[in-house]
Amino acid sequence: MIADNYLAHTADPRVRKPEAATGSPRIEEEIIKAIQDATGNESFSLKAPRRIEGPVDSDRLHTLASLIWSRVGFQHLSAISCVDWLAEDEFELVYHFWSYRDFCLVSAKTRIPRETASMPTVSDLWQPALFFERDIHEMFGVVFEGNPDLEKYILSDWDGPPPMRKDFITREFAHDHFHFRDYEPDWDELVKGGYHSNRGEGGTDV
Amino acid sequence: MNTFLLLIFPLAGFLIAALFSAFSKKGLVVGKTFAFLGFSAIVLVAIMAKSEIGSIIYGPMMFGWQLQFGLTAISWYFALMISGISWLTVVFSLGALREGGTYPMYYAWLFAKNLGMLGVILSQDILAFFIMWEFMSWTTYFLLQQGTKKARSTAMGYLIYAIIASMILFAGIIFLHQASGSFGFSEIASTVAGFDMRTLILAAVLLLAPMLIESAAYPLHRWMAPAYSSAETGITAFLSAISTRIGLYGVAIFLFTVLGFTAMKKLSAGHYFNLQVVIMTIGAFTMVVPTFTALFQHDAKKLMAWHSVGQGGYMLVGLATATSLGVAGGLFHIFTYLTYVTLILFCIAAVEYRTGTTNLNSLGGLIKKQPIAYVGLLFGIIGLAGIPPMNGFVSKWLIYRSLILGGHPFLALAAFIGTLGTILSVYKLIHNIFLGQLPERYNDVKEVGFFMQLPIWILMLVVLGTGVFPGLILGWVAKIQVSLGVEPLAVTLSGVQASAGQLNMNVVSSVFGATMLVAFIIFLIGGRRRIVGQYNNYAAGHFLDKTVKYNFNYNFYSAYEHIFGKRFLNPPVKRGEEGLVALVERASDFARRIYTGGLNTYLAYSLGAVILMVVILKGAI
Amino acid sequence: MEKTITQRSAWDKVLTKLQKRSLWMLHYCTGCGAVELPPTMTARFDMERFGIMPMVTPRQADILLITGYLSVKTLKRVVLIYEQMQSPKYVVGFGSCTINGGMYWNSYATIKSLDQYIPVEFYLAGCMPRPEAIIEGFTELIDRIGEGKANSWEDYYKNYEFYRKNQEHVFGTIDTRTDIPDDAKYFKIGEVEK
Amino acid sequence: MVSPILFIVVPLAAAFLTVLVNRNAGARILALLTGFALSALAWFWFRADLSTPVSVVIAGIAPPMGIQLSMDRLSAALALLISVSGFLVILYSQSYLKSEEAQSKHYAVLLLLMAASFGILLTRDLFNLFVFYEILCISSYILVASEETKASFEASLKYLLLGSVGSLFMLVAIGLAYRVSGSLAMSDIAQALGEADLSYVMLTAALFVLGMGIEAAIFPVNTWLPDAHSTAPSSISAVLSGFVIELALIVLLRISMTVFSSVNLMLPLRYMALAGILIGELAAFGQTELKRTLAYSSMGQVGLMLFALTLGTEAGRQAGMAHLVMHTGAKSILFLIAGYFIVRTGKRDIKSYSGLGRRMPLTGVFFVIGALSLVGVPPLFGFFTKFKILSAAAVSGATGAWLGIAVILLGTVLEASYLFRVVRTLYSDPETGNTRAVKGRMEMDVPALIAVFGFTLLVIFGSFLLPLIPSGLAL
Amino acid sequence: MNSVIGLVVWIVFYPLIAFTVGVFLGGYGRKFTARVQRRVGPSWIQPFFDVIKLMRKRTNISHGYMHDISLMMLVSGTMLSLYFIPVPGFHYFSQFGDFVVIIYLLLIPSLGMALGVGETANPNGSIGISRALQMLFGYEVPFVLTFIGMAMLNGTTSMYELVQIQQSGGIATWGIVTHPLLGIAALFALQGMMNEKPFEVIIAPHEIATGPMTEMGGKYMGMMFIQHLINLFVELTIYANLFLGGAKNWFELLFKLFVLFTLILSVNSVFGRFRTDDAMRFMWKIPLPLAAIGVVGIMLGIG
Repeated sequence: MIADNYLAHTADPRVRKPEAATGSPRIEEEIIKAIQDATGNESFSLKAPRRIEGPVDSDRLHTLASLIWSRVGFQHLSAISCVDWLAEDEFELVYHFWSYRDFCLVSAKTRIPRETASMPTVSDLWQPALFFERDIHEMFGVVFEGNPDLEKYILSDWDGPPPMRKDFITREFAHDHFHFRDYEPDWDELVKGGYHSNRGEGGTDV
Repeated sequence: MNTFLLLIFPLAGFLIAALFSAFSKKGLVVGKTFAFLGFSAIVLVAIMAKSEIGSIIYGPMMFGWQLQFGLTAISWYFALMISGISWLTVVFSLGALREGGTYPMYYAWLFAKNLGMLGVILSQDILAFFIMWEFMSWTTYFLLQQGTKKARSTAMGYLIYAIIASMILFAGIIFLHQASGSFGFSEIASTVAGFDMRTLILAAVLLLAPMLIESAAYPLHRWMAPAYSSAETGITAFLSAISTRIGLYGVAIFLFTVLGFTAMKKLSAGHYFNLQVVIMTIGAFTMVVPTFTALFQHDAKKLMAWHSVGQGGYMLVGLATATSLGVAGGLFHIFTYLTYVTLILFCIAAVEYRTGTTNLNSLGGLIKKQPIAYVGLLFGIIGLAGIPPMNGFVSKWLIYRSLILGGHPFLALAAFIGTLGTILSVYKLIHNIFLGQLPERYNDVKEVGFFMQLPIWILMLVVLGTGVFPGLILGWVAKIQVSLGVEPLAVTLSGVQASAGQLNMNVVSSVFGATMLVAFIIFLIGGRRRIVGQYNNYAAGHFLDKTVKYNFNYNFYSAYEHIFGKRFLNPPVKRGEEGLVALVERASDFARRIYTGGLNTYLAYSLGAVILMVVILKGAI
Repeated sequence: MEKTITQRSAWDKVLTKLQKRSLWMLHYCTGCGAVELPPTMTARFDMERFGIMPMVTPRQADILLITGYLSVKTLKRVVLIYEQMQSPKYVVGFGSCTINGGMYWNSYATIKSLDQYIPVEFYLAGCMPRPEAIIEGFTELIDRIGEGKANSWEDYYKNYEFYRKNQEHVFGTIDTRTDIPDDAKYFKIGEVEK
Repeated sequence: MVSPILFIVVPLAAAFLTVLVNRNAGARILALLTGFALSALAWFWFRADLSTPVSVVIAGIAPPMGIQLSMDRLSAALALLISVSGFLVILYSQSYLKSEEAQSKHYAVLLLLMAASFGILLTRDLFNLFVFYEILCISSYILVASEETKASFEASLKYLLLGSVGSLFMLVAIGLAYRVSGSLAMSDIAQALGEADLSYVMLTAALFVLGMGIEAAIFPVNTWLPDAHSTAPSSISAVLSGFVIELALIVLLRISMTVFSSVNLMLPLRYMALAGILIGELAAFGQTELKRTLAYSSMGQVGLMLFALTLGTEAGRQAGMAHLVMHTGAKSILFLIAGYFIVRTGKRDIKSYSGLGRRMPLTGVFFVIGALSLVGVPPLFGFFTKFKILSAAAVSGATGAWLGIAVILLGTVLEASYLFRVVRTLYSDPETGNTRAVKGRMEMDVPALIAVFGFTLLVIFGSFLLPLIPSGLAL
Repeated sequence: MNSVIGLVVWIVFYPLIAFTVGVFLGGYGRKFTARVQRRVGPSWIQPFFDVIKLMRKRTNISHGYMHDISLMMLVSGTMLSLYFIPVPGFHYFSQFGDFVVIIYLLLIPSLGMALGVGETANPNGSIGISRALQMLFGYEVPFVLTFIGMAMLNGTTSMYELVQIQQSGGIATWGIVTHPLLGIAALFALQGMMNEKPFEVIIAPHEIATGPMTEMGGKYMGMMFIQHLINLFVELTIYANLFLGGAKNWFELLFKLFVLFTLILSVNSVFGRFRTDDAMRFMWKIPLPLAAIGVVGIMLGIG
């Protein structure tokens, strides 16, 4: 993994290096144990070197996040991603915490029901969360209570449903919203000089 | 008879207006009509007085000397300008003074100021000159301190300078009276011719220093910009047009009649260093420094006030060259400057009347709302920058040629730097007020009334007219040169016939007209054009509307801020002035402390005084 | 007055022959096609030989280059820029994204065919055409201008409602501060000389 | 031919009478009458042809012992000046003095002071001069203290001590003079001192001049003046600045010219005068209280007069005398008006008078005229006197003349600036709390207005009096 | 001087001649820069095509009457100064106005452009104009000082007489030969006057969207091009007249113009762009002292 060879020869004193010879994942176990005593949540497990993962139920997430942040030293919330499990009618929000000292990523996963998708905001702990939540709100429709501004973010003139949800069929939307050109062998001749075959007079206007 | 009336009318006007305003608070309309009639009468009398040039009328007897008043060629030239400008100011104030305005003494002090100035230019002996000079500086003080609270403190600043000037002049008169035994100009001139070098320098300093203070020459110019810019705008136009030029009248009179040419040349220590060079270097500094300071001003009136200091330098240099070209240039520049600076300040006043502010950072885009004021300001700034076909060009051309051919290259360069600085700052003036995007709050601004527009139209005509036909005024300037003893300029109606190269403004203007016609034809070739609103503008794809302040006004010449911003915002002269004031304060504090001691110190003083007295007496034998 | 192609006066023919030798391009570099332009302009291909020069503001430009996909938000700015240009103006669509959506054919945010919204003079096929294609396209444009046939810009004035409807369908109403139908009457564009 | 003795007797009698009457109304009228009578008497003498001095011996005793009074043109002019300004000040104090406190005592002492001043002016022998000088000093101590504030007591104490030192010096000088000449008449003493050896004469002259100088407020010894004039009631400061100092100055110079003519006193006095101008004007420039500024300005003006009088030329003395008359008029205007400013606003510093000029228009105009004349603005009397002083100095060619001219001009600049600071606050600044409180016109009361108008007439039309002012300082 | 008809012919065709020379100069300039960049470069008369295309634009937008008038002022100002510059065969007007007149006439176009651009109410334009005026102050001062030096030496301010004096002794009496310092200083100033790089900050395309020309479309841009081309001719001829001894016939004049222009172009094509205040400092640190030393030299007679 990239992180490991970086760790092997980094001079940065703050970064704790894996034990020289064995390379065994002692650091990660240490972190898991620290999370367990800090938050009382035992279900975190090592997924890959320096990648820890674990499920959390939605209402305990905020406390877990603040404990990880203060006690275990994961100051950096690198991202919140949202997965649309259409079949189980649920959204899955994954919070990725990063520690500069241990050079390790902790991902806390939580599930919220798809229809009444709402989640308390973590922007009071991390300011960047404002934008992650605003983006997820725009793209998936998840409401984050306590987030001061959840207006439109990238799709400024968008009045359709949140486009990233799986039940939103983009091809269908594109077809009825934009005009497609059907194939014409000498199509470039028609376009030249601004002459449009399908203008008004009986053209296959969409 | 007319010269006598020329003094009596303003005096009568002053007294009546003063009484009128003291006792009747309402009735501004009656006050205005009276002032208008009064000043029109003065203008008529001034014009008719031409026939009496050369005659002397005698005033009251004082210290065994009969005061003499009379008209000479140069004083008639100034009388016309004074009465003309004050008439225009009054016409402008008919529109500008709002009904509720509290200026009861406005017209009274205007009459008094006229009396003072006309008195100065009519007086034919040095005592009358001094008395009228003192009266003029007091009336200027009272005229200046009308208007806002700030005007009062700046007017006080002016008063201190004016008193110092009149005290030096007082010493000068005492010295000359004691040396020549009489007050008349001719007697003094004859005794001055006999002076040795040291007394000649003393006489020159005592006579010329107050004139330089009044005409705001470089080191003594600190009072002018704040005083003129905080006065009420109509008065600023009047003062910066003519009031400081009385100082130049004094310089002309003293240089040419009292001290005379030979004295100026004789007064030279080395080959290069003589009185003429000293005055010209003062003039050079006066041309350059204020024009740079004007660049950084954010208030229209302050910018123009700094320019009136700067342009004074041109007149001073013109007079000091003592060549026919230079003196004609200097004298004509007094006239041309008077016309376009009043035009500019009237337009600024028109804008202030409608928008209520002269702050260059908050104005913009008014060309659509006040086109006439714009065109007036345009004529004015073309004149001030000295660009053909306006009259400013002719006077600057005369001064340049006299400097270049007279062998003063660096003075000519200083003059040119002054001109370029003027172009930059006047463009900032017209751009920040009239061009650029119109802010939302000035949407309902309208053009000014008839009375305020009339002077603007008249002055536009004069600026362009004397530009295309400079001979109208240059003819009389040549007559003045004869009376001052300078070799007159060969003048035709259209320009100058001087030996080393000719200037024909008719040709220049007609070719300019022709080329404008050709350009207009090219413009028509190019197909139709459509006038669009200010929001139809390229803003890198952004949709413009009134919420976007899309103007570049603030800190217009930012590059110069880096290069020499500091040097002109806290200049050495300002620090010198503050140092002087601090010195006086420390001295007065020391003097006060003498009198705060206890009884024992007082007794010590008395005994000390006795011993001191005895010692002096012993020593004195 | 712009007559139909056949009856142009001799003087017009001569001038358009001269006029075609100077074309100024507005670099509205959306999408990934802009990177193809530096090679066409510099030493190897040197577009300036044909009198084509890059220009910064729409007021002075003749050619509007749309060099890639156009999202709805960018289309609004493109329409504003297009209307700020002085006609005769020519829009050149680079690459398949402008022809029929290219690889973003099913995206909900990008428009699929450019000529629905602004009249396009010609398209350059390719998922970013190479400099040779660009030069070939432009030389052909120059010939068309020379013959006076390149008048797609009149179409915007003649069929403004068609374009306006499509634009509003995509991003609602915008105020570009220029009134196209009124301009058409003022500049007498598209009226066939009686 | 009414004898000059009346000048002394009338005010003395009036003084005792006012004490006897002891009622305010009575005292006021009596004082007014005596003032008027004195003016008439003085006008009579001024009109009489006094080419040769008229001398009178009182009670028949021969000159060496008896009181010898002589009246010449100069004394007549000064007598007229004293009586007229005394009369106007009494007229002013009709309405100025607070009605409740005992006025009779005040008027009595004032009349006593006038009597003493006439005495000094007319007497020809040193001892009488000393007696009248003492009466003058004591009455002015009392008058200075008449406001009964802590500051006025302290000021008059300071004035008392310095005055007594001055009279001590004079006493010693008179003693020395008497030892050598055996008689007290000035003419004999002058003649005797002529032969005495020089250093002896110098000592007596120095002692006498400085003794009298304290009263005349010459530079090093005028330290009492600022406190005395500013804390005294304005009518009294007008009297003190108006003619008491000038009187002492003229008498001092007359004696130094005649009695101590063998010693050249002119030079030291001239340098003291210049120092006085400079220090006086500079100190006045820094003041914030109006009356204190005027006090320092008086010091400067006294210096100016002294400089003119000690130029040694006839024109110099003429100019000095003219300036003296002008200063009496102008300074009295300013002090009297200052008095009413304090009465109206209850404050002494200039800042609190802002906007007062508009509320008291007539007074304001008088104040401006007084200030303009003091500074020397052409149409007014001040310009003529200053012009004559400067041209006299220029023509005289005395040592230090040109330095004097420079100092005078610098002094005028300072004077103009601090006087016009006051005018600016009067007229243009917005009204502060205390002026706005009083509604309507806050004009001065009628008698005060008439008095000030009298002085203003003198200041405006003074230039016509120029030829009438004598300059002969001879005995 | 030929007869009146000849004069009228000159008066009518002189601007056209100047324009065509300007076109060739412009074309040559772009060709030269292209060749420096190892490119083929546009045709020799590319500016002519540009002007034709711009003037044939069908829709033009303007921001008000002042916008139109100031464009006319721009073009007429340059044409006006053209008439007062003596060229071989035509110097009738130079007797009515000397070089001081020409300096002031050169200011009319800049003021005209400034007013027009101000009227377009676009801040890019205003920034461009403020830079243009600050640059104007920068390069104009040394240039005028060199002129003052030359005029003072020869005792006349009329350009025609200056040319006669320089032609009297062949190359030896050329301005640049007799006063090398003044000549070089004027050359620096000329580089700034013609707005060639490194003094091109006025129309910096990337920062302020071609500065003053932001809102100039169609025929307005065409008129600015016409003025720019005539201006090329005017400024180069002024320098030629002042320092290269004018010309007896047009071939000599054209040769001098192209050589001079090549010198300026070679500097232009290899330099970056100065910031406004750096350009100002450069102009007042190098050419101004040079000119001053030259003038002092003249005053002391060694000149």
